[in-house]
Amino acid sequence: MSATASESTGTGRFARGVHPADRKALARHLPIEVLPTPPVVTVPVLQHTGAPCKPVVAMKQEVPAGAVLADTDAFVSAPVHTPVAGAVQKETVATLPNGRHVKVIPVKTGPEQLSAEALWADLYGGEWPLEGIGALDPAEIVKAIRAAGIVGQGGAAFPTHVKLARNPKKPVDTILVNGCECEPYLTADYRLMIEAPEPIVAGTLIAARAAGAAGAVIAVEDNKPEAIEALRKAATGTPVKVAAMSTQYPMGGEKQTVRASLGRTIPTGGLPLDVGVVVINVATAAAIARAVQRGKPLTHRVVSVTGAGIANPKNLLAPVGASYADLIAHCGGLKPDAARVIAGGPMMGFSLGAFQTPVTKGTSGIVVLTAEDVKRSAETSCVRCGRCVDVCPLNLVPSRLALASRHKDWTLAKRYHLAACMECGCCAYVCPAAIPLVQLMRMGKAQMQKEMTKS
Amino acid sequence: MDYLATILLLAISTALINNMVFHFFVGNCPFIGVSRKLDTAFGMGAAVTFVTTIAALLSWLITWAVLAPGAPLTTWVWHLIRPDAKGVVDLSILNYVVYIFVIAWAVQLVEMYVRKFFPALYKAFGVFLPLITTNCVILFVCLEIMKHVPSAGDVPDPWGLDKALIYAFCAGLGFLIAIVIMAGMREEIEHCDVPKPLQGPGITLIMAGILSLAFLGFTGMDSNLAKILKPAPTPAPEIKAAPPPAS
Amino acid sequence: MSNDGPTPLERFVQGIIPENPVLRQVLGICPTLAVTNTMEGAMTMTGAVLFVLACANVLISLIRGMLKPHLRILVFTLTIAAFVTVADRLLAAFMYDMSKQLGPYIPLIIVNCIIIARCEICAAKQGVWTAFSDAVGQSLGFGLALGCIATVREVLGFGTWFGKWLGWHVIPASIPTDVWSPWVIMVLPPGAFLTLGLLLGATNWMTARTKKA
Amino acid sequence: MNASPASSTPPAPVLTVAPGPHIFSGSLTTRRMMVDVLLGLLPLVAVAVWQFRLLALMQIGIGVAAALAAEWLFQRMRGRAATLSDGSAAVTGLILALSLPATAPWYVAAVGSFAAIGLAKVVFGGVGQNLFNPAMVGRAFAMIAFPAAMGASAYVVATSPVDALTHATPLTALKMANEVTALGPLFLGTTNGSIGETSALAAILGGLYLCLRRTASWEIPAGAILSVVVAAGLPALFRDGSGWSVAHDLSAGAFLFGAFFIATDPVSSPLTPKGKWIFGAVFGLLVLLIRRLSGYPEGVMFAILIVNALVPLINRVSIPVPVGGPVPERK
Amino acid sequence: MKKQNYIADAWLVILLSLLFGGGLAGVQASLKPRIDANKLGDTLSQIPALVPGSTRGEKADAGEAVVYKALDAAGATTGWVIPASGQGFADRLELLIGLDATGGRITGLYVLDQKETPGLGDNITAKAWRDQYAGKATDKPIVVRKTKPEAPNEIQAITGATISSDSVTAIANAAVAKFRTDLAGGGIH
Repeated sequence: MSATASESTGTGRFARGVHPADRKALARHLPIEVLPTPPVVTVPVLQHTGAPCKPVVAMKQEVPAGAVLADTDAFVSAPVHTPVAGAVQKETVATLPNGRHVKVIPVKTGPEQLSAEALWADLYGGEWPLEGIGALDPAEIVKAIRAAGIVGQGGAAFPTHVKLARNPKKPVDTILVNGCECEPYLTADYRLMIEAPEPIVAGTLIAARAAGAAGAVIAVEDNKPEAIEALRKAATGTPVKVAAMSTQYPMGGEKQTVRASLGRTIPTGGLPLDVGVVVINVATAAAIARAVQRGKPLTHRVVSVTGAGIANPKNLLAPVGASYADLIAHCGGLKPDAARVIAGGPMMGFSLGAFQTPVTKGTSGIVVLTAEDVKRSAETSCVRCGRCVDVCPLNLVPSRLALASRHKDWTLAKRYHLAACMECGCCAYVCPAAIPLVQLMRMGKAQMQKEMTKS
Repeated sequence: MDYLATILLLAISTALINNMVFHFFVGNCPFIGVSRKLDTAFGMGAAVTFVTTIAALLSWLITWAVLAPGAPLTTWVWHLIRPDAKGVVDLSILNYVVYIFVIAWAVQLVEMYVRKFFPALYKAFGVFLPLITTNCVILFVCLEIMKHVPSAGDVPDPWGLDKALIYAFCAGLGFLIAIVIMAGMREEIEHCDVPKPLQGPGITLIMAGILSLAFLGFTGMDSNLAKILKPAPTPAPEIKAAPPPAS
Repeated sequence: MSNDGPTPLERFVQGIIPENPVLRQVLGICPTLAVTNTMEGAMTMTGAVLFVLACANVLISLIRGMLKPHLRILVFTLTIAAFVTVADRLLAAFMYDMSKQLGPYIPLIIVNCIIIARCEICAAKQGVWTAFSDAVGQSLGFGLALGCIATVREVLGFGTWFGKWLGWHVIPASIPTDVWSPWVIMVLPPGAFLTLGLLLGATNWMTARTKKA
Repeated sequence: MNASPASSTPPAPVLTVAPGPHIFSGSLTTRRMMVDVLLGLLPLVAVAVWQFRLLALMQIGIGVAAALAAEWLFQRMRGRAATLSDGSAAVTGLILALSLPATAPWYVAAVGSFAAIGLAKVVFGGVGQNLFNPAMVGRAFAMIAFPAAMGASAYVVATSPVDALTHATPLTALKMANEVTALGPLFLGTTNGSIGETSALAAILGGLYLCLRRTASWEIPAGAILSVVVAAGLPALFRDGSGWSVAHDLSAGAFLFGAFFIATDPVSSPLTPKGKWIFGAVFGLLVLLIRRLSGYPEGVMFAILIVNALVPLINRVSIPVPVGGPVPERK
Repeated sequence: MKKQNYIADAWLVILLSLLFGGGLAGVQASLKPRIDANKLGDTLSQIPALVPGSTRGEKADAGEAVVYKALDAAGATTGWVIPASGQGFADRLELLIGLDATGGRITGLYVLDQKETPGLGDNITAKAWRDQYAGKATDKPIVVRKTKPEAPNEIQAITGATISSDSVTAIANAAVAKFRTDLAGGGIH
């Protein structure tokens, strides 16, 4: 393909955005630790964007680690697998952090499990051969990815095989692997990039082969020099380029990463595919390598458990289906001044009331904030200072959109492009009047959509 | 050049300095009633400008030819009937009645025209078109033109048809400017916590008051501009600049 | 409206406060703003409106049986314009000063929405007496509103009340200017807008209070 | 505590649930912005007191006190909690006082403040919702109400014990007698004028502080200065100098005071940087237009009010296009 | 058929029109003299004050221009009154200027109509200020000063309303100059 395809033409930054204190020092130096296998894992049948799966196992059925628990014929979906060997129990319902109630299949852990070392070796250790990737059949790769139940691990959890399946109308020239991890506190991707750069590079090349992309770029924020170093070393001799991005929230957002690393602008309401790019997360890349080269499903992921409110911050390799309580307990529990437990990062994550929630394929971290961290002055009137406009990475006018949402003035909301908002929260982060801008816009977007579909 | 300057002065003076709404208070009913949305306000303003200009054309012609004291057409007809008649024929008592009918007719005309050629615009402000008949801007402009129609001998500042039309157009333009600015502001305060009793006309009038305060800033612009654009017709050569104050 | 229709007294009382043309219906704003910098102007305008409205209402009421719907507005306009011309000439002949001060605002009564609204709503449907008392009531209501505004504007702006006719100095002119000075703004357009705006607010506020009580 | 049976385990943390984001920059509050404005105005206050002595203190005292009183009174009338502590009323009162002539009688500042808070702030719903800059509405009200106390003649008091008051203001001198004031005094502030406007230096110092703190948007003064430089400078290129230069236009009168402190009032200025550029430029042009052509020697106040009224329209034409283009129409 | 209906419908309008037409003609006929007298009286009533020694005035024969002749009780010409108008600070100013019989000296000045700033510019109507013009010779234009006048042809401006003062003076200067030319040319009787 063309030479420009692999050439990074971005400036490494995007316009506006914010620079919150990253607080990654709490856990960035801690190697990934394998969570002891919990006595029971509850695996949700829906961990992704798309159709939920139907259970394919019966109650009390003994399953080996990696066995399919639920699957569906729907294209935009991904099967779920058990991370442990054990016995299937009666399915129940759990509430995910985003408030969705989903069916879960509990698996009682059997006596025979892999040791921590063996598990690590199986997941990320060993050799990840790069030769021969060019000869793989793209369709086979996509099939393997689908079978492994791989979904985006950056947060949105979109089924990866859908992204990589070739579409003749929209050719892909670049695979962009997102290692920005721009949310404060989170260090899961960072540790993975340092400790397992080889599968990431291998996965990147496999994804590029599947999508037919000539170029592959791994974008990492420049506050993670060790990660960039490790990846560059692993990528030596391959066409994979490791690009340093400026440290800027929300660099991890697709639109921002693509803009910063490739200089391309994804149209509003469009996908990276519209500009010839497929974006996957670093952990997803590693999972792809494992699925294609080792035929193993996605059953574990790295989760940062961090924040000033947790006793011992850790980066944990946890099985999907382990409960938040298991992880928090392993990290020494909450400190007395803990005030808020967040699934995901503090900017876009969801706060939790109960901790029985299972870890899913998209869980990037558990951040426990103290009362001091979440302190917020009382809301006052908007004085139109324009801070929110100064930081909106999408060049919107959040103050106006929040006003429109509050008064349900959809004409005004449309005039100011409410639907374009990606809810990154920069506006609410900076607002001097403590107005819940992004919260209002989120609500407004949902209501506007509802009323428009109604009429 | 001198002519252009005169026209420019008339235009600025009419549209900005002596703005119909903020200075003469005319057109306040639609100004308050139809200024809720920017689009309709613009439509209303444009319609008023258009109708005003047409009504001005008609009323100038009728006043000049028929109504004013000593109007040529009337005089001619009168002489046909009474060849020996003397003195000036004066039909100006009929001015008001005639103007209001001219305006009503012009509105009808515009309504038909807009309905036929600009259905979208008609939809936007069609309801307001009949209301334009009672828009005082138009009658006010006709009355102002009446004072300046040159048929009557001793008119201090006679206007030809050109000046009458410029005046009418700029009067409408002034109304358009006022109502568009007001509509913008009213859209803006739609979500403001305006005290209940003041919502609607109350706050609109207060904003109009502040705007008319602001427009006072243009006062005197015409006389200063006149000095720059056209030096006094009878310059007094002996006048020297006053010596600087002894300080 | 019911079959019996309102009594003349009802129409008269309704016009003054409950259906006050300026304060409640926000009609006739243009003269309300333009002539209220003195009480004299306000009262002369009220008189002119009373004359035109009463004449028009009575005439329309007399011929209401002969009105054709599509020619209705035409007849109204014709009638009003004729009576306004009469009022204008009467003022020019007998109150030349006021005629000069009010200038175009007398002929502008033709397009005053109050009058055409009364013709349409009341005179075209009611008997002569009702129409007449309606005209008087509405005019008094109009005069009341104008009087309120003119009082505020003249007292603050000139320090007088009916200064030209009666020469009443509410605020003595002898007060030194570093203690008090007339508010010239009240005489100018902004004062008119602001006073009427606040007066409308006050009226609504009082209405709301009375309703609650 | 120790006696309780649960003493062996630490007290359970109190957890809250809230929608994200969960952290805030927190470096700035609305109140802090108002304090910033007051700090930025300090150089102007200093020059005012230095120049006009007690007269300046009197105006500032009356202006601020009346503004606070008006805010308290009107908010009470509305049945709202008085928001005196957010500092916005104090800012209004101070800016109004700084825009008055030193010799204005007491009631000018008082009536001006009441008009500012009453007619331009509370009726629009209070802080953050006013369309017009309250201080300028108050000043306009006072100026039109008391022309003798606020007009050009009010600035000159031949018998005043304060030295600065014996000369006409630079702009009046220019308009009436074609007299050009030297740049030095204009810059330092040893001329006559409204108490806060005399010193260009003080306005620049305070203004730069505000811009650096980003309490004021730099686009507005930049647009204003640029438009004045272009509009006043271009004709000067083709005409031999009358001694009145672009620098005079910038530093005389209230232009810099207005551009840095009044036009930048965030509430009554546009939302976006593009809008702010337009706003600043229109403001500059209007100031120049009124100064040159209207009967008033200075146009800052009128220009602010007019351009405030245009803000909704400016906002309307400066709605930013989202990165990636407008939201596609759904069928 | 339709047309007939239309006319039949309109009979009321036509009748009313005729009625009003007649009525208005009556009003016009009976009030016009009085209104005209009012209009003229506006000017004429000022003449005794503008030209000392006169008791009444009448329209002079001056061709295109409008000039009034001031007469004393005996009917002798005591002076002239000329209307003049021009741009003031806010709007047009209309002045009446009184001159002596030879046109050599201004005897008085009156402001018929003005819309200057109340409290400032409208001080041009104040008698004390206007009286400055009385007695000024007309061979030299009058000059406005902001301080105390020194030369005989100078007057002092109203404090804070220099433009209004200037306007009045400029209008007066122009009108007087024109009148002097006309008078010298014999165009006025």
